[in-house]
Amino acid sequence: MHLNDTPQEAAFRKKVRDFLNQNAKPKDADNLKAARAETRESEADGLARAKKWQKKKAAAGYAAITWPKDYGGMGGTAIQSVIYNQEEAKYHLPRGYFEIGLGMCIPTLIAYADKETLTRYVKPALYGEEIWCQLFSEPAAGSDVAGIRSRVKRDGDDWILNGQKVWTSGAHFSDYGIIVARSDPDQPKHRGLTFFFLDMHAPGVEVRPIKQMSGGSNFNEVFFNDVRIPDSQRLGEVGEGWKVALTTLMNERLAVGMGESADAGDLLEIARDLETENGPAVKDAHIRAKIAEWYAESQGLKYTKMRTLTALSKGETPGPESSIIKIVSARKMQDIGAFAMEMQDMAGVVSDGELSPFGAAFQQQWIWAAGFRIAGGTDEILRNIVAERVLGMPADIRVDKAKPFRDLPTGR
Amino acid sequence: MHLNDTPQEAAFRKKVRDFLNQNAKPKDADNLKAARAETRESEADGLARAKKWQKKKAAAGYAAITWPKDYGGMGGTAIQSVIYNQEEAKYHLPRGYFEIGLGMCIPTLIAYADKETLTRYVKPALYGEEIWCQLFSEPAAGSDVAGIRSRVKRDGDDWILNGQKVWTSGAHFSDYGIIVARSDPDQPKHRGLTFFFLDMHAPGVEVRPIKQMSGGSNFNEVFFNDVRIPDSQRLGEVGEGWKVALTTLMNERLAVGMGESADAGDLLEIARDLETENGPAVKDAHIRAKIAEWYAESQGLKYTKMRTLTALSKGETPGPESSIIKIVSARKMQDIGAFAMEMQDMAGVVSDGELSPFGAAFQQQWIWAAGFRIAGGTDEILRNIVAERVLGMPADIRVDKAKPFRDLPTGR
Amino acid sequence: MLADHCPLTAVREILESNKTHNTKLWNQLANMGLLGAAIPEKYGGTNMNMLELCVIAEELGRALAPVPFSSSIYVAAETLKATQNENAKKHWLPKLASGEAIGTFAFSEKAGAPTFANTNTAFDGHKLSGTKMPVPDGMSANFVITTAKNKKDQAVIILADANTPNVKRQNVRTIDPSRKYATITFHDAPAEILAEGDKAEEMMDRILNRSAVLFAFEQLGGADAALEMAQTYARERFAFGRPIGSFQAIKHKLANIYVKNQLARSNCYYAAMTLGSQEESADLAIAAATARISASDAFIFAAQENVQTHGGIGFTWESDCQLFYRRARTLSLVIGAQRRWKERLVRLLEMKNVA
Amino acid sequence: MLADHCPLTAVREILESNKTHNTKLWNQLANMGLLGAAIPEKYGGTNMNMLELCVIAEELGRALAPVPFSSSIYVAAETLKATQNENAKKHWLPKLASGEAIGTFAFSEKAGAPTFANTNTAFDGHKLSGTKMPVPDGMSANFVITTAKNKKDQAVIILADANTPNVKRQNVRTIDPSRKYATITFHDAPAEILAEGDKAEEMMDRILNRSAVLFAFEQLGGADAALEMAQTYARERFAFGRPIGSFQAIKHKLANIYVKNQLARSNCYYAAMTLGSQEESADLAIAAATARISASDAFIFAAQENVQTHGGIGFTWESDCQLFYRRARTLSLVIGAQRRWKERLVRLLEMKNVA
Repeated sequence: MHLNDTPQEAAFRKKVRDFLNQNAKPKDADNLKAARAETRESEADGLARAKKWQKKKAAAGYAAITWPKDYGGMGGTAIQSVIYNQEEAKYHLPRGYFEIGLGMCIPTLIAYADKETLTRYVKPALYGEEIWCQLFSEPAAGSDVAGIRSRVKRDGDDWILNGQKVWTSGAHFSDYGIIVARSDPDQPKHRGLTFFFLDMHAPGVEVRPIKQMSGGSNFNEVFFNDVRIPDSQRLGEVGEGWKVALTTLMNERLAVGMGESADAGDLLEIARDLETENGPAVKDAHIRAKIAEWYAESQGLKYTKMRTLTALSKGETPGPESSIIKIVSARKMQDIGAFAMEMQDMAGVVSDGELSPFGAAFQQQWIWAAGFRIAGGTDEILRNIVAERVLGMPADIRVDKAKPFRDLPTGR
Repeated sequence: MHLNDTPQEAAFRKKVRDFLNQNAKPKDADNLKAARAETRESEADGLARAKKWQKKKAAAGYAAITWPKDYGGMGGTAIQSVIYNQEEAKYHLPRGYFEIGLGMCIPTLIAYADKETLTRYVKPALYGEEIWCQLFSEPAAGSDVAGIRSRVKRDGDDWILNGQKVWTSGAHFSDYGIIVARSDPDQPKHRGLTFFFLDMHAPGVEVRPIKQMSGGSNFNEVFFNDVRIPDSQRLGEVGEGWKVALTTLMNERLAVGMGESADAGDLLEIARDLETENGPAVKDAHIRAKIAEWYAESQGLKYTKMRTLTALSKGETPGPESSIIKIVSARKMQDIGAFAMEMQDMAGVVSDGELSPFGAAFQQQWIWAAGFRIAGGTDEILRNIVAERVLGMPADIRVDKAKPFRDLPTGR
Repeated sequence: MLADHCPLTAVREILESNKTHNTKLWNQLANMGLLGAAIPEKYGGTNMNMLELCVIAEELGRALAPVPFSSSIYVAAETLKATQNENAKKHWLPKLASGEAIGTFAFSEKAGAPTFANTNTAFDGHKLSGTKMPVPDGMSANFVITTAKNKKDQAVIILADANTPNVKRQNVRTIDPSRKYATITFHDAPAEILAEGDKAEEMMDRILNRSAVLFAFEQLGGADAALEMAQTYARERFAFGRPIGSFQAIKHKLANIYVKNQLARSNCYYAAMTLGSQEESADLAIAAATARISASDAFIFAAQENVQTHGGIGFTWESDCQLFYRRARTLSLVIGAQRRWKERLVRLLEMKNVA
Repeated sequence: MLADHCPLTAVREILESNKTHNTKLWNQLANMGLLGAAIPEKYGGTNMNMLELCVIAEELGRALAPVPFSSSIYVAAETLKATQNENAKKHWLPKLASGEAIGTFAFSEKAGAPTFANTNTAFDGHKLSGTKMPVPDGMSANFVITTAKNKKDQAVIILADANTPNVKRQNVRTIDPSRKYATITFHDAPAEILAEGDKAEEMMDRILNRSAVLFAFEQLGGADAALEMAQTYARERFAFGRPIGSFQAIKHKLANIYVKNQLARSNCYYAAMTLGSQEESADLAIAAATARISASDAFIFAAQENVQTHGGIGFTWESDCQLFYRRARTLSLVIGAQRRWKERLVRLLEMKNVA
């Protein structure tokens, strides 16, 4: 397991630290409070701060450590990228604006676009001047990613796009997007798709924020009404969009972030302050047993990530086994949130940060976790992935592989 | 919910009690110990005792309360049958020899056999003179009950049976059996089956006990080597065996008994005697929480059974919703057994009844429960039944319904 | 039955506004005589019986009804029925039965288990001082039943008029704004005793036992409604060319919900029978705790896995999934967390000594 | 690697006989130098390192090896390495390394958590009296490391020769006869001190920490072997015309096993690193408890759901499912139940105060 840096890695880490120390402020000890302060910042302020920082970071070569130098990258290793991220996480720096563009969109361009296109788009993305989003999910294509109904029709040198996407992170501040749409509904589901990138400011593109159960709006619906896309913005062959989409999706699980969440140690901390009907909560054997179980799970996740890191450092590509991290942590977030509310007893319902222990962090995470168990692959889809791709179980029986897409039964 | 008898029911209950008081000995307060004493009795002794008792019971009309009087029954109601069973359970009486015959086999005969056959077989079964077993399961037909490979071929007025059955309760002391076998492998799975009853002493029938994980042998394998069955012993039409089998299976879930198992109250009792590292186990909040959860589950099961009873008393037929009883209780048995072993700590491994609390009942039930979660429908099959038949969920996609049986892929 | 009078849009209206409750529904319940169903005729009720009240509670639960029924009827009316303070009974019970007044209870002061031992609220014989938080329906209540200690450091259960200048209240943000909560501060507020010393402990047991059964029915109604919502969606939503309800992952999830709901239903029925019997049954406390534990478990699980069954759409603000998700958790905490009910159950079993 | 030397038929042979262990495998382990892998050369070992021992433990776990390796090496040898009783070290360590002697530990006296406080075994300075039950490998052991109180009522850890007339032993029936246990009674048996008073408490911590890591690896090996057995069967067994592994009920069950096994593996690796470091790391106790908790959980779940995946055939005596089912439970209890390790972990986190 990768716990200690090699001398080269240590040297790189030092260089990174020096850079960060010169340009950013380290986080307080109390991460949860700091994280909450950041969430109070307006999005416009956050975005401006993020763009400024991204420019600095790109200039120093850290914005795309593993990319070839030709594209403005550092030509570094995956482990260097991990080291950079580990260090950056210790500083108060804006996050969440460029990850999708640089982690999923531009790599797909690099794999499929021509030199001219790359010359035009890569650098502005890297320097935070243009932001990208990913337009895959649709109301009828969630877990079933290929069930796409957005239509493109050829019209001379252009394509005309109609339809709707959903759950698009950052669509409202993005300049460009990558999209997969159905070009031929007479083909079977996976064969009639074509892949493009498009201008999010083009006529006919309408972005509407989705209000989530949690009250916030981190995602959008995007509607397309006769949007014109030049054929030069097509990536891959006509009808081969699914193949291109798979390239993008390979990176998705790594890009879905988890944020800071209250964990076993935090439960132990509030247990010190709370009373049960029989005395201090911290003396309650049931509470102690649950803390121990979640602590063991959290440590298991922590060292599982380190094992992935070790694999990276040996040049291996992390596979579908990393799905287990989200399966475990989303459910743990939900359960820990609920359990802390139980410990708070009647006052567990209070979500006012001034009145509730830990600034109501447990209540917030209990709401959020309901979505986290779904976003980026439901618990159920991820278990299928683990069973099929890691354990070699046969695929589910498929009834939608051979028929023309237009003949597949649909529900609501 | 049916908690109190109607006056008619109370009168019947009194009559039953009088009969039982005259003929049997009530159980001690300590059921677990009494139950264990019975299990130490040899099977031959138990069988002899059971036959004697069955004769008395049949003569008094209690052996088949709900059957029409024509067949030696009492012509009574389902609720009377339940009342009888409730009362009988309070006495030391042998059980487990005639339930399958009278609960599943003879009712199938009554539905499909001619008068002559019934005259010959019903009374001896009722009086315990002849014992019946049910031969459905096969090595390749467990959860998939219709996947039967035993073959029958027509030969003049007879059929010749070859193949193997498994998990046959009581085959080693049975005189007759009902069986379903494949008469036409070119038909789809459910259409090429034919149903018979047969003489278990016929040449070519070989019974071998199965030794279970628990060490005991309550089930058998039965091998058929050119066993000749007269066509007069066929029940239902040729190729319609599945329809007949469904009649039998309708009754199965009610016939699978649960036996006495240690429950939440027993955990509370041993908790009084055991020490944790921090003092008496009965003061441990974790142990208390688990006891409360299992108590609530047990009471839920108890009153669910009473609700079924209420439905019965109103003349309704209990449906697949009774599957939940086994889903919950099998798993609870396993978990409670394991938890009690945890409470016993290092000595939890001891299965010697003289050294282990409660005569090692928890250890025994932990072993047994592993089988109980499988017998009479696995947890997984029962959840499917509940979801499809109670909640109206669509059936699993079936790949084995239309093809000829001989073309279906087989594993081991 | 209530679904006609109270669609989920009415719940959402309260969730998204500052309104304390749905006054139209509240008036309808009053007009139908349902508020006084278990209040003696002598005090303005219709005195049907407790079973009637269980049925109403289940229907309120199904509809996630945004009205102060539980605070006012399960708790306040049931408490008043038991007090020997005849003045309080005569004054308030008829008003509860007619819906003219709303009553509530205020036991919690801060995070953690509220007990008589750790209360910081004091009653000097005439005036009450202290702060209670969170108080369900605290903004709309006309009076509050609360816990305190008297000058001899004994437990007391107190009734205080909420509409006096010495009572300050403020809305408190909770995880379920479709039912409003408040912080209530009493500054030498005029108040009267409902029970004192051992009698107060007994009355608290009675409050917990009786309201537990009624809340359990409300939870049961919610659990079944959440299951039905998930069932409908699983049949109608297609993925991979088939209804998602044909996948075992969804199928078995729904079967697991059904199992919990059925166990809860059975325990609720039994508790209702003990609650409905003439004599205060010795079994009531055990049956109430049992019903409460399994109904909390059922509703929480059903609401949570209803979101999961819906996938992304279930996490949106417009989806009704959130209404169940929030309410299930609130109801599980309103008269004390599950863990406390489990402890209570085992204590009762030990006392019965026949567990 | 061990699968060649120790197929599951060898495990079954012990299960079904009165033999204490597989002597052939035991001799092979000795000849390969594996018994002395972590014993210093000075005492007859090869002094590779603790990581080596972890690897061996995992392999023993995979094979469900029916040998007294854990008692003799994880516990007895590791305890002797820490004692200041040089005579005991010199006498027994070389014999453990060569396999000439088997050592074991006897902490439990009856059902419930064994502690120094509740031990009824007494050591008068020379002789030991008391009864221990159940003692793993108690029938084959040449000596026993046990707990007692001295005349000053202090904790002591004692080593007693098992082959004297003052030591009586009797086989005890357990849930896993593929590893034999005994009741051992000491009647004024000659014995010597390994540690006393605070030192005894410290030594017990050391025993628990170090053996927990090694047992965790053994459990991990077993968990992975049980998962592989279930995987193979799920691919090969057909029902309804398709492999049962194509049904989500089975698929997700196996995914859940895999998840637990991976978490356990990660925790084991970290614990091995703290165990392997030169200094007795402050993190060892926490890492050991963490690894122990997740490995117990993983093996129990994998073994249990392996039976379920197999269906009826899995419940037969001939099926190897039972070997895993039994062993998983035995290993989870051998150095104390999971619940006790959870309590220990939280105590350690509190002491560290940075949880």
